[in-house]
Amino acid sequence: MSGADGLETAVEDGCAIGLVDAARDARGLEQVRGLLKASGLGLDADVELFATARDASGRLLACLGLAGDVVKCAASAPEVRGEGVTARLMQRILDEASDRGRTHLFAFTRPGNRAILEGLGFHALAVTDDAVLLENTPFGLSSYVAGLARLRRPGRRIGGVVLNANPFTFGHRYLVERAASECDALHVFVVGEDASAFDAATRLRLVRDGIAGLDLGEQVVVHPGSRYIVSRATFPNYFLAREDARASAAAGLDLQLFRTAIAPALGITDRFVGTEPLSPVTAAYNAEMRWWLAEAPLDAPPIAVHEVARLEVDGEAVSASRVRQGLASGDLDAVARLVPGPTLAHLRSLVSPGHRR
Amino acid sequence: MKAKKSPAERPSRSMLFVPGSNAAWLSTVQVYGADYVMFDLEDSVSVREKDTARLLVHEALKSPVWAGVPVVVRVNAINTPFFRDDLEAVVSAGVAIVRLPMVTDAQMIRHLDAELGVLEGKYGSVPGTTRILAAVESASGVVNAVAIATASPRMMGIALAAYDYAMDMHTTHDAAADESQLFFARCAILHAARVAKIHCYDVIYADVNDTEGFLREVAVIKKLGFDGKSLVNPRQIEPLHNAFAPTPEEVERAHRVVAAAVEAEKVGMGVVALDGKMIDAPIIAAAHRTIRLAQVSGVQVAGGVR
Amino acid sequence: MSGWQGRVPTDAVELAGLVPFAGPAPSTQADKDARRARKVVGSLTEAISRSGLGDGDTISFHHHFREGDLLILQVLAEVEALGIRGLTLASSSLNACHGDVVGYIERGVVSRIYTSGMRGTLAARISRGGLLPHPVQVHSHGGRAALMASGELRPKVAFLGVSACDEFGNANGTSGASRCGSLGYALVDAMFAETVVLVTEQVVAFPNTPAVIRQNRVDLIVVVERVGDPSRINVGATRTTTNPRDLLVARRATDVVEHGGFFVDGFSIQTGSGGAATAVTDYLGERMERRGVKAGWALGGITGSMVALHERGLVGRLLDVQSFDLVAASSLERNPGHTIVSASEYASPAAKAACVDELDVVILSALEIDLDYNVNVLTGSDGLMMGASGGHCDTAAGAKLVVVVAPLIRTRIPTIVERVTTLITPGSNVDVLVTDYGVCVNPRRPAVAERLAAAGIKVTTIEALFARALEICGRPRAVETTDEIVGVVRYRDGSVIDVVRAVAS
Amino acid sequence: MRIEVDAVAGTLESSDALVRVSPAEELRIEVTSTVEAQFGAEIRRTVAEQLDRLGVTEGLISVQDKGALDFVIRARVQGAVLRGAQARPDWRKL
Repeated sequence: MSGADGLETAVEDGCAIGLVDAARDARGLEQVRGLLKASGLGLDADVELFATARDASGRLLACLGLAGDVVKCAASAPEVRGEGVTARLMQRILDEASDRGRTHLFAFTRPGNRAILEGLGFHALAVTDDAVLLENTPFGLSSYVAGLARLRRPGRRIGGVVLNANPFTFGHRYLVERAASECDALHVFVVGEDASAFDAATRLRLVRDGIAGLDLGEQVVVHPGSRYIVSRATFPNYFLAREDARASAAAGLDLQLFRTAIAPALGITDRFVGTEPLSPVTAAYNAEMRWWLAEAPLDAPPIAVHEVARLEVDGEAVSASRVRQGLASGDLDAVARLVPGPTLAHLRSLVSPGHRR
Repeated sequence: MKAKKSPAERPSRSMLFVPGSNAAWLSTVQVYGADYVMFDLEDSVSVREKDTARLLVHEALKSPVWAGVPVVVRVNAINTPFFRDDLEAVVSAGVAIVRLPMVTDAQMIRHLDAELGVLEGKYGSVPGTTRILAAVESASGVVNAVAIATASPRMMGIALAAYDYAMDMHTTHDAAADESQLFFARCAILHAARVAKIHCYDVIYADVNDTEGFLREVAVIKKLGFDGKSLVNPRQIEPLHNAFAPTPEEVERAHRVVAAAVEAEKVGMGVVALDGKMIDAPIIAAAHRTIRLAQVSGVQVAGGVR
Repeated sequence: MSGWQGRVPTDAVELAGLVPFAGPAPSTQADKDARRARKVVGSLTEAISRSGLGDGDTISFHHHFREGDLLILQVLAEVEALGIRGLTLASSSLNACHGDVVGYIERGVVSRIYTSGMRGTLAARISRGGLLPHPVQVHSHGGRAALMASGELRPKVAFLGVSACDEFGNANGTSGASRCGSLGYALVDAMFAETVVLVTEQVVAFPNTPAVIRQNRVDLIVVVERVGDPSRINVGATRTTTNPRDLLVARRATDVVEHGGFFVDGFSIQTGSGGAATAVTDYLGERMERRGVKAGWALGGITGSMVALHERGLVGRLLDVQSFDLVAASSLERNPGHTIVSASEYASPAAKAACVDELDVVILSALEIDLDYNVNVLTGSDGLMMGASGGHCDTAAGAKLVVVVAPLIRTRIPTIVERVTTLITPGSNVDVLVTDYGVCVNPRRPAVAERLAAAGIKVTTIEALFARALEICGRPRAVETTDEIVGVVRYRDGSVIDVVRAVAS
Repeated sequence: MRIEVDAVAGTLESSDALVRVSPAEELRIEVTSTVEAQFGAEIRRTVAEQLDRLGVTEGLISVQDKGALDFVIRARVQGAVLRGAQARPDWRKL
């Protein structure tokens, strides 16, 4: 650098840090959309707010978004790429998240930003060619995995199933039954995000109660969902219902976590999944599952993937969306043929007077 | 027991404000040569960070970074839920001076005095050594300035804060435009300070980049007789100190006055004369002040660093 | 018959050993295309092929675009495509923008490096060892010219990026789009390289005068889209700093310059770049006006601040080896008193005269300075290379008053240490250290200390400042290294003054 | 002192440190620092000493240091622990 010197002194970056509330600041949001677009990124619908850096004239130079507990949609103008501004944006996001009671955060970004985020206290959980998922604690995943390990079941062949169960149907029960019949033990994970028609606690209860009827006892363990399995953090597109290039990258992160962290903790050797004729996002997820769990060269043993054909009733596959449609049209008799007793009882309580939705 | 040096012996032109929540500033600003550094727990610290700023200031006061430097801490006002905790945090760390904002009457100072006494006892400081700087920011504070300034032997200074005062007076404060709306308040606290024989500090000048406006205001308050000014950025220190520095001619004359006085005393003369003019005690005192100021300003008679 | 045959006797004793005229060479002057084709080639690949570059040769570059250099990586890509390996990369300096050189080292394209300094991932990777088969030779700017003069460093091909040149290769850094200003470092390459390839963005009409690199040194010319990004010559530091710590150090340094004994009419000075150095220049202007003192000349990397002093009549001449910003680059064009010096004229100990030897005052920086005033501007206290030798030891050797400015502490890392991690400039050449915590004077310079004290400048000792730093920071653990030597530090005379060892992981 | 809830103190700015605590049945401490090579051991000692002084025997403690001086690290550890324990400081013991 300098002729006689060898040193340069950092100068103040001169940026002003502010906020754009995605729900209220339409103009600010448009500017953010423009900046993201210039960086080849889209604006995710679930981002609640953006921390922004502007120059003295008010021009938007950089942004960083917060969606629930996920930091994402980071972009900056070419002239400001650097750690200083990102650090200030992140500090603002941490403060805003903390005000909302969120201290444990994830970050979803391009692999190129990994080093900067690691410098800001984040730790990488999974990396694909297009995306990296990080969390802002060194203990998050390791604590979760340690907790899981305590629920290990003995056996040689250990199965895993992930259900949203929105709500739990005979179709889900059939999948669990089939999987259990092929394994010494089965771990069932119920998606934990409250982004579905039925809240997470209800879905978990209906799964537990519905499976109890199968009398499989200790052989099946039903786990509440976590941030590390089919969550807004690991698999945002599942919840954004979006079909863009990121669908694959996001599923890769989720599946990588399953294979490298969750499965080893429980000794899972086989993953079971229903065939998916209806939801394109879930179908894409299934398609990628085989690659990431069974084939990808990862530092964890491969997991066999089994697609189980859907149970059919009245000549049509049983699905949760079919149940919801029946519920919406008030046809409880049709619904009764699709769901186990505990689910039906819950649905009846919803349509009884005073609970009509 | 920790003993503290009396603040009256030190120059007090500049009092640099530092947010008590800012770790980098608390780690570095001692180098800028402000006569006093003031850690702020009040306005510059968000409610969210009051607790952590208190801890940071407490640890800073005890750290080797600030060892031997008399630090001022601005606590939150008496009627806030933060006041008691602030005070305990800083007295337990041996703070030299507590700046109390929003002082409206002498009773507040007596209350603070009593609280300090209790805490000094609890934490083993020499009783009575924690000094008080009162900031008046309202009409009643200005009107009660003399009572406030003389309310406690702990009082080391009185300061004016313009923003709230201007609002209380149904006007606004825009230093760059005009300073007439502060004229009465400045005179009032100055008189109070001189009656109480304590320091008197002027308001902050918020626009760091407006050196010209800053110096204009400094010229006004220097002429009025202020000891110094509260500052919001280290870059304001040097211009302020330069403005307060006596000229080489003033220093030279001061030395001659003092020499004449010493000579007169030596020969037992009751009356001192210089260049045929009588010199009385106030002139001699002023000459001593000029020499002290010159010493801290780095001014030398033979034209050294200015 | 053309009338020239038969005029010269074939057997005259007087002509023994002389060659008789055999007719004029075929003229290219009439054919525009042929004239152009003498030097201008279609691509970098063609230029490399025609240069005869082969395995194990040395290629050289200048770093006038600093962080905006786009040439080195372009050339390495072409060289690799041609299958050439084992090259010595000799750039006058390397920057953070050259991180991708790591890949070329890993793939065997580059196996030796000569440079003034390194930073970023390239520097970090080399510092950790196991990457480069031979240690990096770290030289000063003057030392580079001396290494070329001695023949140790003799580029087979110099690739010199310029914004514009004519078809014969007359080039300067002040015409065309991507102007870098001075071409002082490149001049040495043009002088000593076996083959000189100008890589330009534009071929302009002959003659492109005033030429800095002259046609008689240029072999080949190739046009590329971009050679460099001048906006990154001085990334982020073009405006005057508002950092109060820089300003504080700068004000103290200015006091030292004013009272250090050389602040008299006609004095000469070099200040360097960066926040504090620029501020020194600004403050110095005020002092010069107040005291009625004018500088005869300023040397080195020239900044916009120095140009301002020149244009205000406070500095007579600017001798510019490297333009630190676009203001300086454009001043070369409009100010006749602002001229270019080559790295050799600037600082080479092997030159018949170097400007540094006439220098009165230099302001220098330091990553570390030890209790003996030895200075390190190359490695951080974590042992990783992150700076550049630059003209540090050259100017320190020549100047009469050498002032090192540095913050005492950089985010908990003390600048003063017991023993510098890497020695670049020997302490016997350093006179004063100015920090934000105080000023101290090398005990070898009692006269300077006396002058400063007499002017009322508070002077402390380096030991006191060191103690204060330790009190504030704690004592840093010494860096752990392996036996592998990753860098050889050459003093300006070519001797080895220190080595850099790989940082233990 | 027992850490009851997740809590954070400090910032990621230069010369500061961000300390994060979470309840747990064991004590785990993770430190990353920009000055790891020079001060890693000293920072760990300071963190452990502060936790000891605050009587913290279990919890997940992560410290992201940006070149903070010792007093800053102390204050940030105290801040995060007191917030996590929902407790008030004992100024005599700090």
